Order: sequence, then structure tokens, then C-alpha cells
Amino acid sequence: MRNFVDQLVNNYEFLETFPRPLLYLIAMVAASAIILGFIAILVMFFVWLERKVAGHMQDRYGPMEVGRHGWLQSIADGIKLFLKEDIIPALADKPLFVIAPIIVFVGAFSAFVVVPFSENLIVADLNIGIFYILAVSSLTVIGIIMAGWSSNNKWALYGAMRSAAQIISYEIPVGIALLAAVLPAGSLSMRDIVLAQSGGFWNWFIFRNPPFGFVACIIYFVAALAEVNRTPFDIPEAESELVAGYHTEYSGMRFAFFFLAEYANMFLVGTIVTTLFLGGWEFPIFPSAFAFLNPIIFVLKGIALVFVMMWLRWTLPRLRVDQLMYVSWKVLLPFAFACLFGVSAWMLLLHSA
Amino acid sequence: MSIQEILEKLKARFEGISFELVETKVDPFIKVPAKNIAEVAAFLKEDESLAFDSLMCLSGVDYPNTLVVVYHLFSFKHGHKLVLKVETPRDNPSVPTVENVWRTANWHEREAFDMFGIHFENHSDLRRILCPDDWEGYPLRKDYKTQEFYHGIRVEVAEPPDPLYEAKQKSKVDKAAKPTGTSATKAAKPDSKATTEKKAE
Amino acid sequence: MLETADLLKEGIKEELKSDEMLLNMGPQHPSTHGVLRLVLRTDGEVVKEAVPHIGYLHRCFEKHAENVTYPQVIPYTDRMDYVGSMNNALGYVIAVEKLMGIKVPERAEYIRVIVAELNRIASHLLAFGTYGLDIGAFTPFMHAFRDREKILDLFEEASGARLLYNYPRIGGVAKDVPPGWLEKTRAFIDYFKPKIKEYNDLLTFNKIFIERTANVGVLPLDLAISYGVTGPNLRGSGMKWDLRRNDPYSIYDRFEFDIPVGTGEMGTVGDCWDRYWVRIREMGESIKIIRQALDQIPAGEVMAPEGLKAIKPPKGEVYVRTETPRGELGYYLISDGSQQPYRLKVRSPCFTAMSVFHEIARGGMIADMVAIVGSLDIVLGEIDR
Amino acid sequence: MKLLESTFRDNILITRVDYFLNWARLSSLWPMLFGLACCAIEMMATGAARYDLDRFGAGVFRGTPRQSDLMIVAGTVTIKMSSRLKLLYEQMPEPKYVISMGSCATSGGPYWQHGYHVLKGVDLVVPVDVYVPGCPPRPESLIEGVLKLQEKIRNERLLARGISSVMAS
Repeated sequence: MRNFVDQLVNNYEFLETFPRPLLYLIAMVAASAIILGFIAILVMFFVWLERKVAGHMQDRYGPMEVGRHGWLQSIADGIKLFLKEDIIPALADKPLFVIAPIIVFVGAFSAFVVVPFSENLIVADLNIGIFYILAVSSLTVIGIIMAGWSSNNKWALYGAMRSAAQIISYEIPVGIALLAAVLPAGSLSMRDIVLAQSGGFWNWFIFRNPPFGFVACIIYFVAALAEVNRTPFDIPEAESELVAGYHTEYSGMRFAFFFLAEYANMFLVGTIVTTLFLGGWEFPIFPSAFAFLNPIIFVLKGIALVFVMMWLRWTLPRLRVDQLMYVSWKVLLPFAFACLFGVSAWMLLLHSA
Repeated sequence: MSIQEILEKLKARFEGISFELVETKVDPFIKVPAKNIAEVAAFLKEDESLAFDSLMCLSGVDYPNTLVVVYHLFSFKHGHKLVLKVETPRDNPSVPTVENVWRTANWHEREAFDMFGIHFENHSDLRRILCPDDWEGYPLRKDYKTQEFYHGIRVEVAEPPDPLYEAKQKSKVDKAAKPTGTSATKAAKPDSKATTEKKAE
Repeated sequence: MLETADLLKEGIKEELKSDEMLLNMGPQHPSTHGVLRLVLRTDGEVVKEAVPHIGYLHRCFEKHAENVTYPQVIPYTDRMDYVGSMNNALGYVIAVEKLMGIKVPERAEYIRVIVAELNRIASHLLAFGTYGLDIGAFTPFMHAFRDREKILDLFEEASGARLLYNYPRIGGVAKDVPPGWLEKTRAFIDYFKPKIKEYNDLLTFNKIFIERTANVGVLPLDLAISYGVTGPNLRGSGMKWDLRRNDPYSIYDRFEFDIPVGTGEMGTVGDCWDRYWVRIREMGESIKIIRQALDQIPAGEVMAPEGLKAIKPPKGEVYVRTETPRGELGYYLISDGSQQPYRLKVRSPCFTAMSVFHEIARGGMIADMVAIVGSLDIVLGEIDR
Repeated sequence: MKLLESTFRDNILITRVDYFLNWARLSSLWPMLFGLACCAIEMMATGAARYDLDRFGAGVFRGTPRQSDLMIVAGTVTIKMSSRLKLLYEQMPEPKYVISMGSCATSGGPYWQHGYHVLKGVDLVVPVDVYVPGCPPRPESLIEGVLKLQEKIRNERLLARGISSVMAS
């Protein structure tokens, strides 16, 4: 972002009159606002898409009457939730209750800062981009635990407990599976990782170091599904068991924050998989010829992955808590280690050869 | 095994107890004194040739002078059925529980307690099951009158829909006492229907 | 209200003593199949004790039955088990017919069997769909309802109602089926047969579904018999017992069909998966029965002449049990010779199935409670009456 | 004052905003999962494949009252249940609506006369917006009830009423 501002100042001399830090700040706020707005719109689209996907998988239509094919549905939902009465239960821990959805929301949205939509379309190309994402997206669980605890509701507490256990378990396979992409790229920067995969789909990390790249991708995707609380791992908000889980007591706008954060997180997972394993913004073949399409391709890849998540949700039943732990510790983790080992071995072989 | 044979077996086993076989058109039944029902039930289940391992149904019945508990038994092993009846006075109804013989009796007896107020001795958990715990009266008794309010919620509608409702209830109890007295109910019927319809309009 | 207060008091006391938590599940809860209330004593996720509380839908069926005439009872029987109305009404009319000694015309018997079996399919479809919902899969529910609607269409054509039919009457059925109905029924069962495989692919043999239901809520056979559990729940525990075969009523002795029993294919005999699997296979058996009935159905009257007069059974009493989709439904009918039943007691299959819940739920997890309640396939209208 | 009030009452901006807010509300009526008896099966059928209540944006059945706008009282309310029902209604955030589905919820229905344990109409406990007749109502009837409720919401005057009442005081 600094480089961009410096460049601007060099090009337009009247900007020299403003102090640099102010310009940096303005640029950052502007970029964040754009990202926030874009993601928010995308999330609204996902909410609508989820209902349509569900509908069509279930031999029905989904929203039809609110706008053509219900395309205004999420807007109506959003406004309605905004207008709803804001209830804070009398026995709730008020400060925590109020702040929890905001933390979840911030955690979900601030991760997009390092997501590279194209080579230059990236708010901050941190050299530790992946670590940043891992760290920030874990904020969500803190928000969830706060929400569950402060609600003073047993169902919410169960949801929070489950969520904590779940995220702690699944962070580990997530981290190790990510390393399978970081190792060949040799960098933690999201941009560098995509650049390391350039030159056609056979260079994507999912196809590199066979079969470990592919397995790592699947492990990451499954574990990330658990991290964003999607079926079959949606036990923190398992509707048929815990009523609505950690957000049982939330209404109106506060609930909307959780709701948006969930979909934003889904898209985040989509973008991370895209960045790390699916070549990021690149078109599968002749990438240089389609360079102008880069941001669109990136978003489309993300949407395709989100669609896969929806597809899974409307197909699969839900796991139980102990089975969830089993999957994490006894299935995903060993395989993730194997992948890491395999990738390292491949690299060693190729280097020595 | 026919009911005669079962009766013989029972009589042979329990000498001091007077069993009474009542033949009716469809299902004959055996009357057992209330205080002995638990041991009789245990015998019926344990005895190899009887082996009534299943209690199909346990019902309370409100007759004009007595409350009756009816046991419908069935044996998966032999495929025969048996109906037992136990009489108990209306003002202090009490019957030993058969919960220890057939576990399903637990809930069925709770239901009979709830609906008829029949007390089952030695029952492990004799609470109301369908109505709320602090409900007044025993609904399936013929002289039951609905309470007007329950915790501030109106139970009976403001005015009873049928002016002859109470008279009918009374005549029904009478009628059950002497089966010839059905004419009163009949006479009341068209009237009551007309009034209900008028109300509905 | 009082009991809630007591419960709270008790809960606080318990929490002081140890780390257990009292959890109140229901009466409004997404997966208690109505207004069942479960009080769970939990230690973390593990349920140490589960106490069901019923009566939130106690609609005074037995009181009504004593105050209306014999034919007027039929709509109330429909409303007890509102998912299997035809079967419920069938049991009642058989009881009255047995008391009065009415001989039902052949055609009416066949129509009764056809509608009862269709209703069994519809009921099992609902059980299948909502069970998927309980386990967390939403789509099977929609697919089940899609096919259930087709059965409801058939019922609507025959009786005029979608859910509560008042169709079997004392002495026969309300009216003959409309022309073309039998062909439509045949077309439906031809359509439906392959669908069962689709359901199996979608849910039954799903790995997650099996993990969630196998070895969960195991109901041993002796416990089942002692608690009077019947129907698919009993068969799930491995007992080959079906009243349609072992104590035939109506004309069920004329049909060839199998009795599916639980074999512990995926886990232990009598677990949730077995009970569920029995229901799925029973749909296939119902199709067999319907097909035979459609082949054999004669022409003729559908109402016995006695059914058209005022129904006034002689003094006496009768206990009749029939096999509804949920198990053995018994009617204990006492007549005093008037136009109204003196006493009509219903022995409900769900009532006994629910009474065993606390035995099989102990030691499970919270998610298992949902799985067990769903696998017992209860209908609160019948438990509470 | 009179003059001001009449100027503001039909102010185009306020009525437009009102229209817009009402539109959002009526397009997104999330019902509570609250099945009581027979009608609940028909309610499920309404939400399921053939009738698809989701077409109107009303298909998001929420398990918790906090997130629902609409309580469809589907089935017989018993005395034992009525206090719970009231509690659930009170837990819903404003604006909230109630549809009384079927004759049992409306008046006790077939259980009116001898139903000692049946609440004779859910309106004795909570206010009802739309009554849907039938025993049980067909899914079409319930959809019609939802549409009627939407009509009712469409004619609500939130802002306009607020301003005129402020003006009057």
C-alpha cells in the first residue's frame, strides 16, 4: 500500500502538500472499505446462493418472489434483521454479549486484507500472509466462546464449548496441510505462493509433488470446513441438537453479524484454497493471455469452492462431537504429517537430482 | 391355553384367593381381588406354561360404584391372551403395582393415577403424567368437573357451550347405574344439538 | 410452571454438588418431534440420565370418546397419530365391528388394506425424512416429502382430505374409491419402488449416518418386551413379530410379505440404525401388499348394511390391537348398549416406546438423544392422546 | 400543528421509506420451528418440496425464538403448553407476528367442548394476526395466511405513524 501511495505522490505533485502518514491512512481506509464492501456484497450473494442451491437440490425453487428469482432476498433479510428489536437477555454478561459478534465479524473480514485477488490487487502483501490469516481467523473462535458464555444460555454454552474444542483440534491439521504449499513456494507471502504456481494448471500445488499436494489440499479443505462450522462439522450450531448453538440468544443485527461472518469465512476458505493449491488468480491454460481476467478468475474459483461447501452441506449428515475429534486427531493429522513428509522428500529428491 | 385352564391353574396355585370368571360376548375376563394382583401377576409371568411376558394394556375404568383396573396380558411364547380385572372402591382407590413384573406398567399406572386417581401401592414414581402436576381432579372420572382457571389461564370457555351439559353428565352416571334410563339422554340430545348450533352461528 | 421452578431449584442444588448440568430439552425444540420435553442430566456432553416429560399435547381423546357417538369417534382417532390416520381409524372400526359382529364387504376390506399400507409408507417416509433432519441431513426430508405428497394426492382423491381422512367407517369405508384410483395407485407403487434405492444411497448407507446411528441407543429384546415396545422398534431388536402376520386382522392373512427384522448389520442388534432400516424395508413390503391387493380386489359394495343404521353395539367389551406404522395400537372398548362408548382406552405404541427411552438413552451424548428419539419414531399426538 | 401534520402525513419520502421497510419485513418472515400437533405436519409440507414456503422468503425455519419473526401456532395448544407458548412469544423480538394455524389453535377446534386440557384459542394467551381455518389447513391455506400477513405488514405505517404521533403531542 505504501508503494502505491508513493507512486501516486510521485505522479501527482499536489499530493506533496499533505503529510505522508495521512495519505497512507487514507489509502488504507479506502482499500479496506472497498474490500469490506466487496466482501459484504459477495456474502449477500452467497446467502442467496445457498438458498437457491438448497432449493434446487431439494426439488424446489428456493426464493422466487422477492425480486426476480429472489435475488433481493438477502437484502430484504439484511434490512429486516437491522430493524429487529435488539434483545440483550437480562442475565447476560452485557459487555461480552455486545462485543462478541463484532469480534467474530472483524475476525472474518480482516483476513481478506492479505488475500491476493490479482498480482497487484492486494491490500497488504505481508511477508507472513498465511500466518496472519491463521491468526486472525482464529479470532472467530474467541468471539464464539464469548457469545456462548455471555448469553447465559445452556445451549449457547454447549455451542461455545464444542466450537472451542473443534477449532483447537482443527487448527493443527490446517497448519500442517498449509505447509505442504508453503514448502515448495518457499515463502509465506500469499502473492509469492501464487507466483510460484504460475504457468498453467500443471504447476498448481494441488498437482505438484503427487499425490501429496492433492491430499494436502483435501485435508486443508476438510479441516477448514470444520473451522468455519459447516456441515458435516457444524456441531457448534447444530440446529437439531443445540437449537441454534452459540447464537441462540442473539437477535437482529447481532445475529446478522454472525451470519455474515460465517459466509465471509466460507469465502475466505475458498480463497485460501485457491491461492495455495489452485493457482490463485491464474487461468488454467495460457495464463498470460488472460491476465486481464485475473481478479474475476480468482473470485470465480473462490465461488466454486463455496459452492462445493454448500453442496456438501445439503448432502451430508452431521458428525457427533467425539467422531469429530476422531476425524481430526486420528485421520487428518497423521495424513497431514505424511503429506508434509512426502512433500519434503519430493523436494529433496528433485533438488539432489 | 384357554381361560378355563388358566383359571384352574390360578386356583390351584392361590388357594385362599377367590377368582371369578366372567363370560362376556367377546373377551371373557377373570376378576382378581385388588390386594392380590401383584402376586398373581408375578405368577402369570413366571410360570412356564403361562408365560405372560407382555402387558399389552393397563386401563382404568370408572363404573358407577367402583373403579376398575383392567390388565390385558399376552404371551409371546404361547400366543395366548388373558384379561384380568381388579375392583377398588371409588373413595379410596388403591391397587398394588405390577411395575416390577412388567416395566411398561410404570407409565400405564401413572396414567391411570392421573386420569382416575387410582393409587398404586409401592409404585416407584407415582406422579401425574399427562396433566400438569398441580391439576385438580381426575379427568376421566364420570363426575369430573373441569376447573375454571389454571394459573390464570381460562380452561373452560366463558359459558359452557351446552346448557344441558351437566344434566347430561349426571344422567349418564345414572344411566350407567341402571341401564334402562337412557331415555333422558335421548330426549336431551336434539335440544342440546340445536343450542350448540345456535351458539356456533 | 411449578415443576419448572422445582427443576430449577433442583438444578442449582445439583450443580453445587458436582459438575453435572440439568438441561431442559423441549417442549419447543427442533428435534423432539413435537412437544416432548426431555430433562437431561449431563456431564459435559454425556447424558447421565434422561427423563421424558409428556402431556404437552394431551387432548383428552378418551374423554371425547365417551361423549360422542361411535362414528363420531373416528375423526378423533385420526387426530391421535396424525401421520398414520388410516391405520388408527382402522383399528377402531375393527373394534366396533367385532363388538357388533358386522361382516365387512370384501371390497371394503381390500380398500382398507390398500389405504392402510399406503399410509404406512407415508408415515415411514416422514420418519425417514425427519430422521435425516435429526442427524443433520436436510435434503432427505425434502425428497421424502416430495414422494409423500403423491400418496396424499391419492388419499385426497379417495377421502377428500390430505392428512386426517375419516375414511374407514364402521361397516366399511366412507365411499368407494373414484374410477381410475386403483390404476393411479399402481402407477404410484411402480414409481416409488426405485425411489427406496435412492433413499438408501442418499442416507441409509452414508458413512456418517451409519457412524451416528449404529451402536447408539441399543434396545435389547428382553427390555423391549418388558416395556411393551412394539412395531418396528421391536422388530429392530430382532424379534420377528408383526400383528399382520402373527395375529391377523382384516384380510392380512391373504397376502405374502416378509417381516424385516434388525440383524445388527452395522452394529449391535436393536440400535438406531436397525430400527431405521426396518422401516425402510417395510416400505418395500407394503408395496408388495398393495400390489397383491390391487390384483385381487373384487367389485361390489363398500359398506355393510349395519353400518348405515345407527351404531349401537350390544353391552360388552373388546380389546382389539392392530399394527400401525408405529406398532401395536390397542383399543379397549366398553359398551353399555347406548350410542356412546362407555369407555375407550387407547394403548398407544408410542407411549410404551417413549417409556423405554430413559433406559436406552443413559450414557449417550446429547447428539445421541436426538438420534434415539428420532429412531423410536414417536408421534406426540399418540403418546399424549 | 394541524397543518404540519397534514403536510407530513403523506410526505412522499416518508411513505416511500415506509414502503421500503415494510417490503423488507414482509419479504423475510422467518417462522419459528414450532410444531405442536397435526398442523405441524402440514406446516412441514408447506415448507417442503411441493409447496415451498421459501419462495416467499419465509422458509428459513429458526429453532430459536430470538431469530424468528413469525410464530406459526400449528396445532392444539394445551393448558400445559400455553405458558411455554406465551414465554416463547415474549422471547421473540419486535416486530413479531403470530399465525394461528388450524381450528385447534384458533378456538380449540374439535376439542372445544370436552377438551378439559385444551386451550380454547391461542388468542387467550398471545395476540394473533392471521387465523388460518381448517383442520388441518391445506398448505395452500397456510401460504394464503402468510400472504395475508404480508398484506397486513405492507399497510403498516411505521414512520408516518411515528411522525404524526410526535406532531400531535
